[in-house]
Amino acid sequence: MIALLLVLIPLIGGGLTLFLPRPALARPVALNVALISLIAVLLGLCQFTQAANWSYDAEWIQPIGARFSLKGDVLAKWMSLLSSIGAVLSILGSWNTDRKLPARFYGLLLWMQAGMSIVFLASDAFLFYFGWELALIPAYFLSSIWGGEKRIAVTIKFFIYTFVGSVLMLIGLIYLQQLTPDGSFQWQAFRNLELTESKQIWLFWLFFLAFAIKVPLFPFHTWQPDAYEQAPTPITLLLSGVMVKMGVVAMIRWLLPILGIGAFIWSDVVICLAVVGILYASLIAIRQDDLKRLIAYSSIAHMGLTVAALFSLTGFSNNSNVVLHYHHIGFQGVMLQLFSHGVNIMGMWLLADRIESRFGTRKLSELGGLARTAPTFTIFFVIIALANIALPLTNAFPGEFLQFNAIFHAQSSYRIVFLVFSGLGVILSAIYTLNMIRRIFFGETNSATENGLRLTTAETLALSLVVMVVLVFGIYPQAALNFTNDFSWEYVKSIDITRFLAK
Amino acid sequence: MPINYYLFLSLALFSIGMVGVLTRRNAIIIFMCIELMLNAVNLLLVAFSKMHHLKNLATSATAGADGQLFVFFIMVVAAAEVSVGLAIIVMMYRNIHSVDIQFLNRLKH
Amino acid sequence: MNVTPYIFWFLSVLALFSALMMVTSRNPVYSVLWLIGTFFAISGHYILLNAQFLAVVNIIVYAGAIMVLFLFVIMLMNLNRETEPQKNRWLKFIGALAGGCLLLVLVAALKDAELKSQQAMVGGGSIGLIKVLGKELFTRYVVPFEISSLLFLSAMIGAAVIGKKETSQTLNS
Amino acid sequence: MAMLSFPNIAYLIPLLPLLGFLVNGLLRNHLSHRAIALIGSGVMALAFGISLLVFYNIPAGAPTILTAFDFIRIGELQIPFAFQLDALSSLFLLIITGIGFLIHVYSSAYMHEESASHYGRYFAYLNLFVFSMLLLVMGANYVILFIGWEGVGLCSYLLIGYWFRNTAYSQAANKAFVMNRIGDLAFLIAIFWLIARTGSVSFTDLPMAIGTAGQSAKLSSLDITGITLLLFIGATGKSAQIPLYTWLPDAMAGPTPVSALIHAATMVTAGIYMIARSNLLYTAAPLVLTIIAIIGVATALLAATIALRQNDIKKVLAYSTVSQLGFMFLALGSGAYVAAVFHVMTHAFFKALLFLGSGSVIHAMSGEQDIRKMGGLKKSLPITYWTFLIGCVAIAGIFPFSGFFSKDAILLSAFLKSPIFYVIALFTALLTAFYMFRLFFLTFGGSFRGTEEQRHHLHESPAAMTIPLVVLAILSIVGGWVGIPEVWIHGGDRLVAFLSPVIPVSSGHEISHATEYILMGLSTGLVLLSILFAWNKYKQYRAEESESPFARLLENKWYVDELYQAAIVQPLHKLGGWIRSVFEPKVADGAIQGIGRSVRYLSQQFRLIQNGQTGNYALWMVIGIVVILSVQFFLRK
Repeated sequence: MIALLLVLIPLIGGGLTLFLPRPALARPVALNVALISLIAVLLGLCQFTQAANWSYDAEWIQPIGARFSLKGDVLAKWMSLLSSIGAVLSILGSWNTDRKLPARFYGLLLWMQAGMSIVFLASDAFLFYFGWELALIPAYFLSSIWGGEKRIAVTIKFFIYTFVGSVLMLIGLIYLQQLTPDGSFQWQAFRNLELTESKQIWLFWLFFLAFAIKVPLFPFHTWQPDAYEQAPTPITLLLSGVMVKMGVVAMIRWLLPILGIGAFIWSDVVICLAVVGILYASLIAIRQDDLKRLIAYSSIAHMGLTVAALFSLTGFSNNSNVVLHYHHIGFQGVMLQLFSHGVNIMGMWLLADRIESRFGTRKLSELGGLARTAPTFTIFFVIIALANIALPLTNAFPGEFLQFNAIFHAQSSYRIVFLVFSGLGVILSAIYTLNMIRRIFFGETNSATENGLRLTTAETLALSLVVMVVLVFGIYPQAALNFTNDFSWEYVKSIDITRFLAK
Repeated sequence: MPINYYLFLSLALFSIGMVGVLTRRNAIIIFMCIELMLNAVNLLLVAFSKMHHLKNLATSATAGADGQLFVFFIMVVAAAEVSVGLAIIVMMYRNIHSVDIQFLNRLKH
Repeated sequence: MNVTPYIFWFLSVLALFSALMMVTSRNPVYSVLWLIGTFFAISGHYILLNAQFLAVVNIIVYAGAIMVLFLFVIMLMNLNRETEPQKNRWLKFIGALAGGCLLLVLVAALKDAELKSQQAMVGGGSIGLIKVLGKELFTRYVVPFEISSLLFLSAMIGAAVIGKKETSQTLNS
Repeated sequence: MAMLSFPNIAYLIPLLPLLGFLVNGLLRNHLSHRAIALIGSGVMALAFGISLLVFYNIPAGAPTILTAFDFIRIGELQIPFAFQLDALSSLFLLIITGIGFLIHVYSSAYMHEESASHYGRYFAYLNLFVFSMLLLVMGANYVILFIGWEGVGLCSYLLIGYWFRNTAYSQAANKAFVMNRIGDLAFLIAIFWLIARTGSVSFTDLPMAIGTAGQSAKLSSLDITGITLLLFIGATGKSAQIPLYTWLPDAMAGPTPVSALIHAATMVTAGIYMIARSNLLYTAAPLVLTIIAIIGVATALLAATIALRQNDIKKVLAYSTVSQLGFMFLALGSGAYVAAVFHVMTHAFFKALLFLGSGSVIHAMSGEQDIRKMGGLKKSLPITYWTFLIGCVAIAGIFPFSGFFSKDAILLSAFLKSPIFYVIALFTALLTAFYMFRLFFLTFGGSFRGTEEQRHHLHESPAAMTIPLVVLAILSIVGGWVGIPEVWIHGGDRLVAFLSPVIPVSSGHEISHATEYILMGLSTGLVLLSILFAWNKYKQYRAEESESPFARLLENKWYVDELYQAAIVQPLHKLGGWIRSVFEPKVADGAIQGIGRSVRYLSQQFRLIQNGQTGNYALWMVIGIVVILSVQFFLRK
């Protein structure tokens, strides 16, 4: 029931918002819808935890064997929590920004959330694909109608780029469906396929490309900085906070358990790409003058680390508990970091949006001295920015710590190289983040920043929420780790490809 | 005569007509080439009609007459086609003072 | 001695040669004349095949009426060697090549056809006579025959309309 | 009241500064200067009191572990948020809270001219700094230590860049943080390595990892070498050793008490602490110990030479810190962990004293830091003068000042390691004495060389600043008496005994008493000569010092900063710029755009086929027929 609600609330709420008679109502209605779905998630996490509450299955498109089946495992619950927080933050953060056609804007935003919920919850591949596109299309319209001055070209690039990936994935999905005995799209049916190595080797890329573009992984990332820069910030927030997580979640759910051998064979390549991406994006970020692009590149670097850690978990354990134990540790890091990075990057976007809307510029060179004129804002910014570079006692530290640990234990002959180079990202991230802080907040004020910046109640609320999550999971990460612990253990056992070797 | 001979003769004529269509730019010549191709087909039809006649002489006295009638109808249609076609060409000549099909590229737009 | 093959070969060579000359002549008037030559050769074939009616009609309708019409139009437009538009050599070459390929493919496809051994009846048979054809035409083919008259009517009107409309437009402009 | 008794009361030690941080940080706009200073210093005083309590209650033998909660627990990997109380940590607790408290008191007067909100910010940072450092020394495993480790880096960043309107200062802050992070990366990798091999990061599991009598070792010698080397690289970042030392002199950008805090009580000693804490591992890695000794002595020498020709009062002290840290690493590398810790302690006393003294001078000189423009301050700043002198004597290592004992212990251990180390270290000690007294004579001796305005303004600092000076001066004198060499009084080295639960007493080679006396006499005599030389040279300062190329080389710090700039920073910047403006748009994005463009180009070309020429259409038609017929007749057979 909860699972279905999580899809239906934003879907129906979005529909309602789209056709509201009075535009002024759009914001409060959308916020309420987002809050209701947040409450639904929380209820589902605390009260209705039974599996029955989190699964739903119905006939859908019978001729092709697609079913409307939702299943909320821990990963889905975890990401649903993130996406509902994201929706709330996105609406709260833009509370004081007036836009044209607000009803359309918030309606589409909620539909986007519905799409993402489907992606996280779907246990039917076709439904998953459906949600994947459902999230993309509103994002396209939101960016191309309400975006920046170069929005049209950029959103077309964004759309076509991600769509090419989706189509490849669709081909892969259909191929797999043809192989299943009963023509089913169910996750379990795919899982039972146990494909041969030669098939997995090429099938892997069909799926991986789609997910890698979404994440985005170097060198498939070039849509991302442009799209983040041009999209309206609440959308950027959802894109980078939640939507790019879809890529990783998809890898976790649809790639590693189903095409485990393929993933293992290609893991060196993937980790290599991810590590190169970390350094590449960090180096660009160091020389970046545009605040939004800087954050975008930092996001590429951080997601690169997550992907590298995730693919370090592939391989075979020969049923050795020690290996599984280290994979378990690494996967816990991935799970934690998925959430932490989502929250942190959303916080960063809230702050960037505030700067842009207040001073009309995103150029670091045109800012400066804000620490004196806007001290409260500075504190929020510094905390969230430092969380973004994984300072201890912020939420990203345990996540990155465990992820690095995963890379250290990768079943690859290059693991030390990977570890060291991805570790260099830690240093580079410090460089660009501190530079960003310095150029925005330190130094002398100029005519633009002279008058400072005041946070409204809604913004303070949103930022406080972020900072709270940062500190709670930073000081007591075990809370999150406990939540995902059993799931992680089962998961790392399930992606172990020893079962193939036995044959 | 072996039917093959007629067949290849017709094909040769037809192909010559086709080459004419492809290599010339004068609308009238192209038109004439089409006439040639029609005639090639006609010749073949007549040859086949006689072939059928020879084959089915025992059962039917008029076997193969259909083929010759088709030729007759083709001529009818060809005559009509020529009248309309030439009218169009004349009109074209009046408009652009040329019968060069190179100028007939309105389909491009 | 049977002269039929000689006549056949003579007529075939004449037809092909005339057709080639028709296609290659620079001067449209020559083209028309060569085409008439081809038609005569084809008519000769008809006679050889004892299709008397068609032979006569071919001469009258094609070589007579239609080609005269062409000739008129060409002369009316004063087309000659100098005004003849030419395609560039490459296009000509490609066109010829394409046509040649077509011939090649068709010949290659049909040379082993099972009707290789069939004969066309030469010099005999009555179906080519006007009497037989007329009977057929006015019994089994009477409806198409009548319809073809409609076709003629519409062609006539069409030709007239096209010609007339143009004059009115020219006048207007 | 179980909470308020030993050992649970130890929780309060880090919590109190944290509380001070929160109160001062959040309410800084609503509190007066007085309240802020009271809260900031008060929590430190309380923390110091509790540290004393803890210090005297430390049971000999096994350490006391306080586990607050699970920080990370996944399967068998357990990283509790736990504190470890033993001799080593309690000693550091005393140093940190004690000197920290004095610095807080000093700051309350030094920073008084700041507006209330900045004053509050300053004390909040200071408290946070102390909190991080306490976390570092109390942590019961490497991860908690690492949290404090990075926390200290953060706080130094905040404090160095405290005057954030000055861009150069905030750049210095960035530099400090980034250089620290380079070391931190190595530290992290060492932790992963440790986890991979032993599955634990707790200090109490270290003996098990190396292997005790009953158990085989979990770490191979390669593992130990690797881990210790990486940890040492981490320490070079935090403790300013070659090659990562250049941030420390730049860190002078912060307010002077902050420099005192960074250099004396916290931060830079973290590396020493960490290696002393891991002494079991290091003892098992002789190769790494030698590397440490080499790096240590090289740093000591390099920094001392640079300090010879610095004219900024704080820069001299900064390079002297780097040099002294080099001494400590030399001690560590010689296996004399206790000597290193001993020197940390005495150095904390006299370096804090010197920094606070220099702060007092700067305060009096209205912010002037160039010693060439000072001179003759003895009359106007008597307390500062005398305490500063004590500090200089202590750092030079004259009997019976504290520096003598610790430096002597280090020189002795260096001698035992290798006479070459001893010679270089001795030479460095001479240089130390020389540049410290150059500083001293230039500042206080001779006649005043500043402006007339500054002369009027000259005044002795308020009591809140002088009292810490006096207290530190006393400590600088007596602080060394806990480690009197065995040759003088049997059992005089009480520090060794105290630390023996953590740092096993090595039964290393003994040397004859005579040799030891000779070494002591040699060093003391040479140091005295060196001071005399300095007195001779600088009692009357001549404006122009001889400008030999070598002097310029020293003045420019061997051009190491420039070297780093040219060899690392600039190439990175260039690479970043190239990627951003060439590779990203042209290649990475260009490939994608290229696909788009080629599709567009191809469709342009294909569009030309549709050119309206009926002739062409016919041609295509024929070609199509040919193809279809070919397929039909020839290919389908």
